[in-house]
Amino acid sequence: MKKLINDPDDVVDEMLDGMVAAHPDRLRRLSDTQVVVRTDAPLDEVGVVSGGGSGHEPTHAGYIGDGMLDGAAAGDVFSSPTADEFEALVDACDGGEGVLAVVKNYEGDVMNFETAIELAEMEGAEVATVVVNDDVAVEDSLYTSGRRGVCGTILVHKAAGAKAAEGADLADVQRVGQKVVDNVGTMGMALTSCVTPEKGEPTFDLGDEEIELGIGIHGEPGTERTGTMSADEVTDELTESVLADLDLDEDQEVLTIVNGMGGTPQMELFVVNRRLQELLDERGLDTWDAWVGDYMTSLDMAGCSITVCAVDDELKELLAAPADTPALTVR
Amino acid sequence: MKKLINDPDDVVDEMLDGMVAAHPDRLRRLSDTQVVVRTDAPLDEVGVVSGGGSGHEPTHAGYIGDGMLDGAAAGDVFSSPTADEFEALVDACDGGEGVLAVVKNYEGDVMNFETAIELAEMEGAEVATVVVNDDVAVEDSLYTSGRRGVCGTILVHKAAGAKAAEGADLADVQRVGQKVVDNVGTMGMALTSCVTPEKGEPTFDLGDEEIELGIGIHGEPGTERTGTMSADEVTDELTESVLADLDLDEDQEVLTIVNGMGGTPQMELFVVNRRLQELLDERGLDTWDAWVGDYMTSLDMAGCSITVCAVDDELKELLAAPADTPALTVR
Amino acid sequence: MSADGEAAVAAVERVAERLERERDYLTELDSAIGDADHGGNMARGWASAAEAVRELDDPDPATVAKATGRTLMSEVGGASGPLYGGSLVFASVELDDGLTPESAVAFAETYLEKVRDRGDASVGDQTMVDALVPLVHTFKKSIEVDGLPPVVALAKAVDAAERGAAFTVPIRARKGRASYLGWRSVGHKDPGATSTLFVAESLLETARD
Amino acid sequence: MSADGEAAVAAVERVAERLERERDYLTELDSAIGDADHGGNMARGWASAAEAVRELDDPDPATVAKATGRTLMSEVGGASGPLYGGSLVFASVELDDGLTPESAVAFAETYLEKVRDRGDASVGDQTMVDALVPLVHTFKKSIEVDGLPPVVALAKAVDAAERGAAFTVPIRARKGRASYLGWRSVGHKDPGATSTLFVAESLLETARD
Ligand SMILES: Nc1ncnc2c1ncn2[C@@H]1O[C@H](COP(=O)(O)OP(=O)(O)O)[C@@H](O)[C@H]1O
Ligand SMILES: Nc1ncnc2c1ncn2[C@@H]1O[C@H](COP(=O)(O)OP(=O)(O)O)[C@@H](O)[C@H]1O
Ligand SMILES: [Mg+2]
Ligand SMILES: [Mg+2]
Ligand SMILES: [Mg+2]
Ligand SMILES: [Mg+2]
Repeated sequence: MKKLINDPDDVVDEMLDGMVAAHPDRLRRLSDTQVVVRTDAPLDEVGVVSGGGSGHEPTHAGYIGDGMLDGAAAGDVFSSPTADEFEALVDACDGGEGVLAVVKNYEGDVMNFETAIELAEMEGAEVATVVVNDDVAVEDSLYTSGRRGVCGTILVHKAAGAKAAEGADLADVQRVGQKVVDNVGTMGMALTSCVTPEKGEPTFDLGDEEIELGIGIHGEPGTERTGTMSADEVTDELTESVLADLDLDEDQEVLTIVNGMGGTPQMELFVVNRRLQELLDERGLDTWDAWVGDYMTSLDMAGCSITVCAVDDELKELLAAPADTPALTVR
Repeated sequence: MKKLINDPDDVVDEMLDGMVAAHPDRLRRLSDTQVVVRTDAPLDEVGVVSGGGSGHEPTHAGYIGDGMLDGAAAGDVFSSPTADEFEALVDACDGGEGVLAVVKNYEGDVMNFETAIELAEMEGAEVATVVVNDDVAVEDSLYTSGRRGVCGTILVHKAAGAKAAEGADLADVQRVGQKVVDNVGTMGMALTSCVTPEKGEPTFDLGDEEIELGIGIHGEPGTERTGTMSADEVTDELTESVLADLDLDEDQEVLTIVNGMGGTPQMELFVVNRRLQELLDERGLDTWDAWVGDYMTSLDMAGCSITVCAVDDELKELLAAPADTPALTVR
Repeated sequence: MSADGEAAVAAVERVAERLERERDYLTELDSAIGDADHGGNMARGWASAAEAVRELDDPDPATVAKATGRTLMSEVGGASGPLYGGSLVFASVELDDGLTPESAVAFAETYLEKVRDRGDASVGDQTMVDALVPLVHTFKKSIEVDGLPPVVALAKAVDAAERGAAFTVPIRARKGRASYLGWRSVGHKDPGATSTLFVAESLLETARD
Repeated sequence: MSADGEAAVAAVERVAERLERERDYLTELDSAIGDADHGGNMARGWASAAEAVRELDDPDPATVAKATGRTLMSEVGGASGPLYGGSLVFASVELDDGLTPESAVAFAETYLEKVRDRGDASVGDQTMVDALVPLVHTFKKSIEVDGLPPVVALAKAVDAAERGAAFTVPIRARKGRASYLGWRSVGHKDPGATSTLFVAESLLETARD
């Protein structure tokens, strides 16, 4: 499979350098790490940090900037950063007011972040955590390691970052992050497999007449493999799954995201958004804001995910607050 | 080839509805057309409009908003809008101060826009044109229909839109648009062919070990088919072609764009940007700003283009001026 | 409806059917050196034109030509829309006083002139002009010099257009998207010249009926 | 360098070689039910560990185990990094007073306990725990109850781990990425259980030398 890369072993390193080269006034890479922080970190407010495997660009470092993240640790492609890297991240973003770590619910991420937090706390840092688990495709029960964190994570970054920018304390920043987690659901699908730089071949085989529903963002197989469907049918499937999970009251205001997996052109995402908004309307829900784009990708996978987040006045204020990051600007 | 679409015949129509549904407060679709304008068009200033075939999203309608375009006409996939549509667009964006039409140099676009302008002028409108032809892959001579307009178009939208927002007159808005055209060059390449909804198969065959240099944004074959190369080698090829064309003085300040063709993940674009910045540095050029992302795509084609634009104080001011559009926000 | 008007409507329908059949072939030609849409552009445009002319009451050849041109202009984006459509609208006035061998020649000449004006292409640039010039020249000479009956003249013109379309293969494009390819355009048949030939063939079939 | 220290370094090197050879296979297993990186994670991590332990002056088994664990922790992201690495660091203290049959058992038990603590998995959850539990239990029983020589005990333990890895195939995952699959995880061999078996086999080969 052809890719614009040099050596697969260098891809994360070179990508991070390329990101910093695009935003030298905003981003700084901690030397000898895969951690990127804002140039002026730490600020005099609660630090908000995130991280995880690479291959989900613009997640994570694309969301560093005013009103969102202070820094992010990048693991290798689809692999959680190590505890060392998370620790360096927390340390660089701790201005004395404490740090909120936004962690996606994967055992690797959670275990490495936990280890890092223990280490940082031994050094006197105050760290709180929000674990994002918005993927409704996965059963959240004793029989799984819990739901995965996927595209809803962006909204956690946004809300927590906005709260921190207001000068709120750590507990309050954590509270709003958790509020997003409690009100958001996502479900994804794939038309094609992603291809990791390391493997150079599709992670899974999907026939020309097949699609995968409930796909994860690491090429983990989904919940169901079915025949191809129209965009409207796909949208209906994903949306119904998310709404069944959220169980919203009529007239509830929501923010929606139609997220591209990396290989799907915007044209198709807008076709999906058209049906999504029609469907929410039929269901008596009230779209307060609708985002369409590549927010949480899976390398070059073709496909999309749909996120619905119920919003109240507080979340609306935080999600609409100014943000100035490479990948998301709100003004 | 699998796509998130319904009927290929409806894809542009549904996409436009989906875009408007994502931005109902900003975008309005003229009924019975494929023309999208800002909700509050026409403004009391020079209107800046653009348009062309669909399949290049976020181009064109994604750049409608404060500080950029007032409206855009969408043709079918890769086909210029008709003269009728262009005329409706000019009409809707004419607030009495005249309209600048940004046209990419394709015979279809130029001929249809020209016809529309003749018709609009018969109705008393004042219309000026800037024809963008930044693609250095094409020989600009009597032996071709001239160079194609590609990713540099975004910078024309930005500069002209900013100038119009300042309240400048039509001649001045046209002048700055033309100034961008005179100072910008782009060259693209493809790892894979795009697949049009209509055809459902790759427009051209590219072997597993082949890439196409100098590709157009409609899947038009490029200037050269070669074996696969590393990201650094590709970057060197594209950049050298652009720089040879621009012939800049040492220490010239430039804005660069690493543009994704639609199917290439951001990770790879950043890898390319890393080498691009290194190369410009070696050449003694001074990067004033570096953009990385999907600005002018070709459906799901994998590949990228590199744009370099020489900037002076005036262009810097215009390119850094505030803009608030679905696809580009500057603050 | 006048017999000529009826024939004109039938001709447009015949063109539409033919181009629908040739859709994939034309798109294939356009894939090689363009953007893979000429088949769709033509099939869609002419199908709409057939619909439009069917709805005219009491059409005459001029009205049919004008309506066809207008529809192509507003249905077909791309280079072929204004070239085919705009030229037809303009040339249609030559038929205002009815269809005669002389008015047919004038129609053909005006159409050619308009295509050249708008597209600025000459013979040998690997465009539809390469089919049109031999078509129009042969038609005019067959009528005006050789005094042949119009159907025979048209048959000769179609042969000429066929050679014109074939002539696009070994030459380098200077206009249209194919020109971007430089020397790589050599060896490819021009889609617009080919569709022009198909249109002419359909007109001939109608004339023979 | 002590003979035991030398053997410990050789063991890490052997593991690294083996996991490099099994890289594609482990990644294939992880493709089916995870994210296709376990082979790379293990090969890369253990290669770095081999490098790190080679650079120790005068190593003993405890230092080698600790350095290996630290390297895995900082080189391998993902679930296997803290599970393999953190548990090794913690278990290494059991070897502080040297490598004896008793301290080897204590080391194995502590390692298992730490994996369970951190990952919260039980036998039957389709994880590395399914290979580890039979491995450690058999090793302990062979030494403490049957009084077998360590190499023989380890050979029995490897057989047990092999059955444990095979046992992951017919069951449903409850932990790790495979758990996302629900019932679709049934029928797949767990990558971590498989790599655990490979590590144990390499230790046995070293012990036999
Ligand atoms: N400048 C021109 N003059 C004459 N014919 C042209 C010109 N440019 C393009 N053409 C014709 O148009 C054809 C392509 O039409 P089409 O594919 O429908 O439009 P587009 O090139 O915009 O996609 C070419 O094959 C050629 O015959
Ligand atoms: N909670 C857990 N407890 C025990 N082992 C686990 C747990 N989660 C994952 N594993 C093991 O880790 C292996 C996967 O490792 P690896 O692929 O390197 O990490 P990741 O799953 O983060 O990509 C699984 O095959 C399983 O054996
Ligand atoms: Mg992993
Ligand atoms: Mg076209
Ligand atoms: Mg074409
Ligand atoms: Mg894995």
